[in-house]
Amino acid sequence: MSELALPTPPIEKHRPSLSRAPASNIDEDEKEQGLTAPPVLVHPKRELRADVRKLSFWYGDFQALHAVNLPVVNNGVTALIGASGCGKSTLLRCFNRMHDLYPGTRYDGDIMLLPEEKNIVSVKIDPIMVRLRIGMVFQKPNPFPKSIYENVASGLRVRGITQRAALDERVESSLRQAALWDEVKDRLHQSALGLSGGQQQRLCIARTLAPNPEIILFDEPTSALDPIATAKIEDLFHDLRSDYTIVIVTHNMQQAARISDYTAFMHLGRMVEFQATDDFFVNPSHLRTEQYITGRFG
Amino acid sequence: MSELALPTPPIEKHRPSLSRAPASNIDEDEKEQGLTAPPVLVHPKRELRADVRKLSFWYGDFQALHAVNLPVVNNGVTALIGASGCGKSTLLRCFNRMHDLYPGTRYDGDIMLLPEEKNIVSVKIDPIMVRLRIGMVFQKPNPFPKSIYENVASGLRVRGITQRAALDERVESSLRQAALWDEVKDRLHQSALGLSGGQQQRLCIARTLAPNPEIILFDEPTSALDPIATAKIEDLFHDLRSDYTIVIVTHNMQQAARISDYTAFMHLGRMVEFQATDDFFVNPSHLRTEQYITGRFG
Amino acid sequence: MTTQIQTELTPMQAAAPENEQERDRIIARKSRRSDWFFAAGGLIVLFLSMGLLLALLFDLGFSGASRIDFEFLTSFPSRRAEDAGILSAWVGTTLVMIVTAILSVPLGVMAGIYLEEYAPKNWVTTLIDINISNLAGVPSIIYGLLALGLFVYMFDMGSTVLVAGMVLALLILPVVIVSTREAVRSIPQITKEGAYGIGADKWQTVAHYILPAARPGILTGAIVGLSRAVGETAPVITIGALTYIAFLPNSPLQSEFPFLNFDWLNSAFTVMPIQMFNWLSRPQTDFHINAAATGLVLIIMTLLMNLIAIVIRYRLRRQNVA
Amino acid sequence: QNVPTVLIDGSSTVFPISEAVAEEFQKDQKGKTRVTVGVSGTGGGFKKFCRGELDITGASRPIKKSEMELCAQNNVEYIEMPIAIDALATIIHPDNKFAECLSVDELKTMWAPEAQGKITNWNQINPKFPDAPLVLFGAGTDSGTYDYYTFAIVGKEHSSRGDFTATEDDNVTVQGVSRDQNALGFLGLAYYDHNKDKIKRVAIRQADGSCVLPSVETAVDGTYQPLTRPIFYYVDKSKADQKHVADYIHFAFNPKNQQALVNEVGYVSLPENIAVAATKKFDMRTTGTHFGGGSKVGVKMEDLVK
Amino acid sequence: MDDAIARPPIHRFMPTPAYRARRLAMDRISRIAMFCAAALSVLITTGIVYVLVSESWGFFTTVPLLDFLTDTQWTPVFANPRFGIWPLLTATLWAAGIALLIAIPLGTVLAIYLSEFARPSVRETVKPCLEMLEAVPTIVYGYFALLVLTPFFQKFIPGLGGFNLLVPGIVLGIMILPYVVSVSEDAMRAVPGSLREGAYALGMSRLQTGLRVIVPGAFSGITAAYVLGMSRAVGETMVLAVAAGQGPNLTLDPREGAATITAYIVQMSLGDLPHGSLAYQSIFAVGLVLFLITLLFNVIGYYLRKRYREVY
Ligand SMILES: Nc1ncnc2c1ncn2[C@@H]1O[C@H](COP(=O)(O)OP(=O)(O)OP(=O)(O)O)[C@@H](O)[C@H]1O
Ligand SMILES: Nc1ncnc2c1ncn2[C@@H]1O[C@H](COP(=O)(O)OP(=O)(O)OP(=O)(O)O)[C@@H](O)[C@H]1O
Ligand SMILES: [Mg+2]
Ligand SMILES: [Mg+2]
Ligand SMILES: O=P([O-])([O-])[O-]
Repeated sequence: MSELALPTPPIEKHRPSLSRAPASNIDEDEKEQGLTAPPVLVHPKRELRADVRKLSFWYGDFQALHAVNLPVVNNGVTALIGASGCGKSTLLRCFNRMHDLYPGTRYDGDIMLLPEEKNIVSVKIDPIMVRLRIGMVFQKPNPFPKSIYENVASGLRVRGITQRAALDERVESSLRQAALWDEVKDRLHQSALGLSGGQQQRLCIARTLAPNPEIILFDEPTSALDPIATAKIEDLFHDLRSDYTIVIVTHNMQQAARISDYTAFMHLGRMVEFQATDDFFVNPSHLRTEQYITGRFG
Repeated sequence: MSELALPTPPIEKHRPSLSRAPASNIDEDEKEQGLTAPPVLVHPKRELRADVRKLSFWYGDFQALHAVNLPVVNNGVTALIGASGCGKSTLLRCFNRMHDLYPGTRYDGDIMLLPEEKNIVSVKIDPIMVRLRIGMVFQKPNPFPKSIYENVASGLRVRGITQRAALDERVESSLRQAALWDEVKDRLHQSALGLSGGQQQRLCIARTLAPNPEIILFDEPTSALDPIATAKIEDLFHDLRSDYTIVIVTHNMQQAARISDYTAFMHLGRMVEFQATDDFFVNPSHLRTEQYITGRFG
Repeated sequence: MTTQIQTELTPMQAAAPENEQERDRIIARKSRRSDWFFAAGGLIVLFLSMGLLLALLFDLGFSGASRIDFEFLTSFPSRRAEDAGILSAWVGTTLVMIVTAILSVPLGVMAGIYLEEYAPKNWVTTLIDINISNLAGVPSIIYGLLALGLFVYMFDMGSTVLVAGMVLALLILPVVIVSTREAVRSIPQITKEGAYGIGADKWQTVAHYILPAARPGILTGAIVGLSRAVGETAPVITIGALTYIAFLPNSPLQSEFPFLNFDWLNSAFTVMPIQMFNWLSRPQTDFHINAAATGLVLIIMTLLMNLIAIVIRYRLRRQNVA
Repeated sequence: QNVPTVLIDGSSTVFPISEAVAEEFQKDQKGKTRVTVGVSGTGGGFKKFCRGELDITGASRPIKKSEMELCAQNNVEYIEMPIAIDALATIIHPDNKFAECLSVDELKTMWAPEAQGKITNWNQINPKFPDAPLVLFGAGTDSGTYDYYTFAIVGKEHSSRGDFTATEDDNVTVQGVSRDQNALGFLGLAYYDHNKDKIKRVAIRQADGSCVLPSVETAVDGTYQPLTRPIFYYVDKSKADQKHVADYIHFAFNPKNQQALVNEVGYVSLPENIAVAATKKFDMRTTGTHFGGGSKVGVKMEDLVK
Repeated sequence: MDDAIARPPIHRFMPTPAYRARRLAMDRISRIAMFCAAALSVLITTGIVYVLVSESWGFFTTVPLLDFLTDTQWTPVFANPRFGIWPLLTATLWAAGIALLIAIPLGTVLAIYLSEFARPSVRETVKPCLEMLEAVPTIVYGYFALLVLTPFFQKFIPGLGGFNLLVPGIVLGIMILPYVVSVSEDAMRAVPGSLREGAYALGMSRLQTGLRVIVPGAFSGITAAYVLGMSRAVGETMVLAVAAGQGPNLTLDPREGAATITAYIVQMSLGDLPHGSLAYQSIFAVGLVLFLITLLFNVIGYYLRKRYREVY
């Protein structure tokens, strides 16, 4: 586990230049508090795998995302943090078009898959195509009511892989990647619902890893788990981060600090700040960010 | 709003003496990690209103509280913090015997109401009597589907008070105490469900204040609210703390620091540390506490 | 700080191999197609079953609507189809429903609240629970046998409005109980805890906080139950309802003190489904038209009742969301 | 204020008459009197009647020994009155061309208790008949029609096979036969009369070989044998003194009403002198039965109203 | 900080002892009344069992149980009384079987369609409509089966009797369809949305999600829907009494008419049934059989339903 120290900056360091800067497109409340300013986006120095460009999103009439930008580095971990309800999950779920399942949702802007420059939120793209390339792990472990084996194999079966040998091989290797193999190898054909919460979540990770997706999305994958299970899953990230492109939502800043390469901070549906994680926590450039990471709200 | 600064202590300050201390009654996991030690209880210098003594509590077979001790100071705010699932709510709900509503729950030990030394978790005490003396405000605002007036009056009505004048007087004064009067005085007889989340929570506080209970329990009263509503409610505490005895659960350490006189830290159903709030955050005496307040877990 | 990174990007190990993309495309297309076929199939089944209701309504409408007029509603049955009406039938149905509602709703609500709020979790409760779910599935004609054996013969009450009302009340009791339980269960635990939290005891919580909040749900259940009772035929036949009744029971209201009259409870009666059954089993087409007209009245009545129930539930749901 | 109610039950054969009379009577009384008419069948009617539950019971056969005893047990005395003359009709589907005339023996083969479960095809009755399933409908076991039909055809009252659709409601028989090419059933003439377009009546081959169709005429002239019979009202003597019951009976046996109502529903009405005599018999409260507790073939109407 | 000392003591509102006593009494009375109401349901069942068993007792003292269970003819009130339940039972099972043949496939497809394919707005409209279908009085379905559908089907199916088991069976299937749909759709809805999203996230189509994840997840609930649907079909009365005929008929051909248990009870009830006669007792005997069959289905259904509720 990385030992990223987290010296929190002193509180009440006023940044008048920022906080007073008049900004367009701001809520009334925010203006009164003088807290909003144009987003601060420090562009990553690393190769990108995807790039969110001016993405807006609506649940019916409610606009949950406002022209969000976000670079996603290749083979690295990008963390999204922000107060509850700020739109982290909403943004994450745009990546695999999960919102398409619900009527009345609407995207505007792009999420470019790079290098081919394909806009995956375009209506022209079949969401199933997108989901076959981008996997997702959810907040609550959600194993299917089937055997452990079938859970891991399900993503492969969807992709038309049915040869026993290929399945066996891939099931084992993904369970190993998810550090679950030793615990379940003797009960592969028992129901997955018999596993503990932490095991179930690792099973879901194995299930997502099995077809080798290009990007993996994690929505607060440890928030329903106890500290020990959390630690196990955080360890996993260190093994995965060099091979997979990962976007993770977390409400735990320390977790973001521990496992991510880049961190983005959202507030009320807007992207406020994006920086390399090391800089983000030491030197946030935005007053809101600072207030958030020092616990003044959220 | 108080401006309690929160200088977090440096991380990785090892306290070998504590972490190595062998302690009885510890989980296996904990032992391995060498993190548990006997609780550190700094006895408050102020008069007490209640005293939790070796309280254990079971949900069926699951023991959620292990011989917890906690002094509750008179006319002051005692905050309970700890990671999710550590038993904060469980402890709080022992105070008004809320658990009695559910079958299979069991108390052991005492919560002494002082100065009369009455054990309110004793089976001999009628839980309704306890609830008539100890009020509670919940995490999610839960106004009754009635008018604003009737919501506030409800506590009085169940106590058999029906004279209009007495009700009117008390409704107004508790709404004032809850800083809600000005916002609702023109719509007292409209449904409480039409209020915003923050207003609803203040209404619930007014409802609890109305019969003037001896102790008021708050279970994460602001965690479902936005920052502005939160700030308003935190302000309330400063007005109430000198007249009411308050116990509050919060997951937000900064909030605990801002509003409480004493802070208790729980971990896995055990009381780990109890200190005056000013000392608690500056100088935690227990490694676990320190790790928690610096965000190493939770 | 790099700008325009994307364009400068060196070709990477990233993109999926061509064949994999091709495979994905095929899978996506197949998925789309199978989804489309299933959705089409589902829609067809949906329209088939909905269409059937419509066909039924239309058929009844075509055959019966022309027969429904003031005369039809205010005449007694007659040997001449064209003179026959359903006056005694709908009055009978109304009286029976009054008895049914008065008996089943309070009992059902009390039982439902007891089971949801009071009953300790033990084998007695489990037994009552299984028992009620079984009662809900007991064929209605068995209730008819119960009433025949118990009320008509053992208690010697005869086949009266009261007995019919009682048997139908027993029949819909499970419906009222189950919907009460659901309504009570759907009240957020947090509201109940709020009530206990202010020091209310069980009865106060139930009477002042649970019942008012559960009222729409209970009402819905009661109406649905009554709409079922309106259409029930078998149990009423079993207790021996008459087929030819050309008079009305005494009015429940009277001019002299005490203004209420309970003779009607002991009156012989007929109800609409029985009148319909009677006309249906006659061979003459003219009577079939009467049957269709009765069916139409019956179906409109039950659909209206259900509609009311649905509207209540809909408004309830909106209220809960707000 | 309880409205006086005439309670009638019993025969389904008599039901159409009672229904018609009741309807007109209630109109005539303008709501001062009520009439309820049940359809329990003759046997069912007698059971209730002899328990003292009814004012009048309709019967399509004379009272039986067992029923007489039951009435005696309960001290129920009865006035026996013929209300009309009926013929029993055997009916088939209109498209049935092979069974238009049947002999009593053929019918007996069909209906005898021994046929149960065995005689299930038309060609078992007569080899000339087609190979087609035999579907039977008939009056229920509580009915006088059933008793009289079995008495006349099988030779023993209340004795027949049991695997047919036996119903107290003759309408069901019409329904069933009209919907099935291979069906046969029996019922009162009135029901045939009302449903001529749906069903066909079967002629009975008489001893002389002639085929006689059931009809009002053949019933009156007595050529339709052995299935012509009188049908009855039995009035409880203890109830006869009640004004509304007496009014009802006077209304029913008023010769004008007889003519209009009985004929309308498809039976042979009583000749005027017989109707008057019947009313007189009622007014005299002459109790008892003319029959010794069983059906007879070919009784004289005059004897019945003495 | 402790300036409260300086202030007048706060008045704590507490109920008077008299008020407490009144509340306590009310609480106790209401509890007893409600318990009685709940216990009434047990009384009903006891009443049903008592009536059925005591009346059947008389029947079975006349009729050997063995005959009842093995004889193939049912003619209890005729010259040659035979007491085999089989003609009634087979007719009952035929009708219920045909009904299930219609209701299971259509119901399952419709349930999957509603829970996985239909937009919520469609679902919210369709479900009440289905409930309405459920509310149509059965006698109206009987009308439909007898006077509309049977003549219609007679044009296509040679040898279809005027009374038959086929058409009422089909109508019965349509009648229980809404019930099967609503119970199995409830079970499918009860499968947590997170499983659904998990399936979609793997790239599954709606159909795959439905068949591979939702149906297995809701399996016990769906089975419960079938079993409870069967129970309803077995106990349904008027459609069969009206359209399936009232003659006991042991047959393997659903084109023929045959009396079901329920139709037999109705038929006998239409006449006068003197208390204590064999005919009177016979309807209780067959009623007991009917009750036991539905009891079996209902209890199985109860446990299956409970299970899917417990899983999630
Ligand atoms: N299905 C929905 N329909 C309408 N509004 C929604 C829906 N889901 C979320 N929202 C709203 O969109 C906003 C963003 O929600 P989102 O779930 O993305 O927040 P989040 O940052 O993930 O919060 P959390 O930390 O609580 O998960 C919130 O205001 C929320 O109320
Ligand atoms: N009704 C219950 N039955 C069984 N176990 C329960 C129940 N409620 C809580 N628990 C368990 O008791 C422990 C303490 O729960 P509690 O709700 O008190 O935690 P908490 O500290 O309030 O957490 P949070 O911050 O999430 O509210 C947890 O392990 C929880 O799983
Ligand atoms: Mg979220
Ligand atoms: Mg809690
Ligand atoms: O006339 P019956 O109903 O007795 O045949």
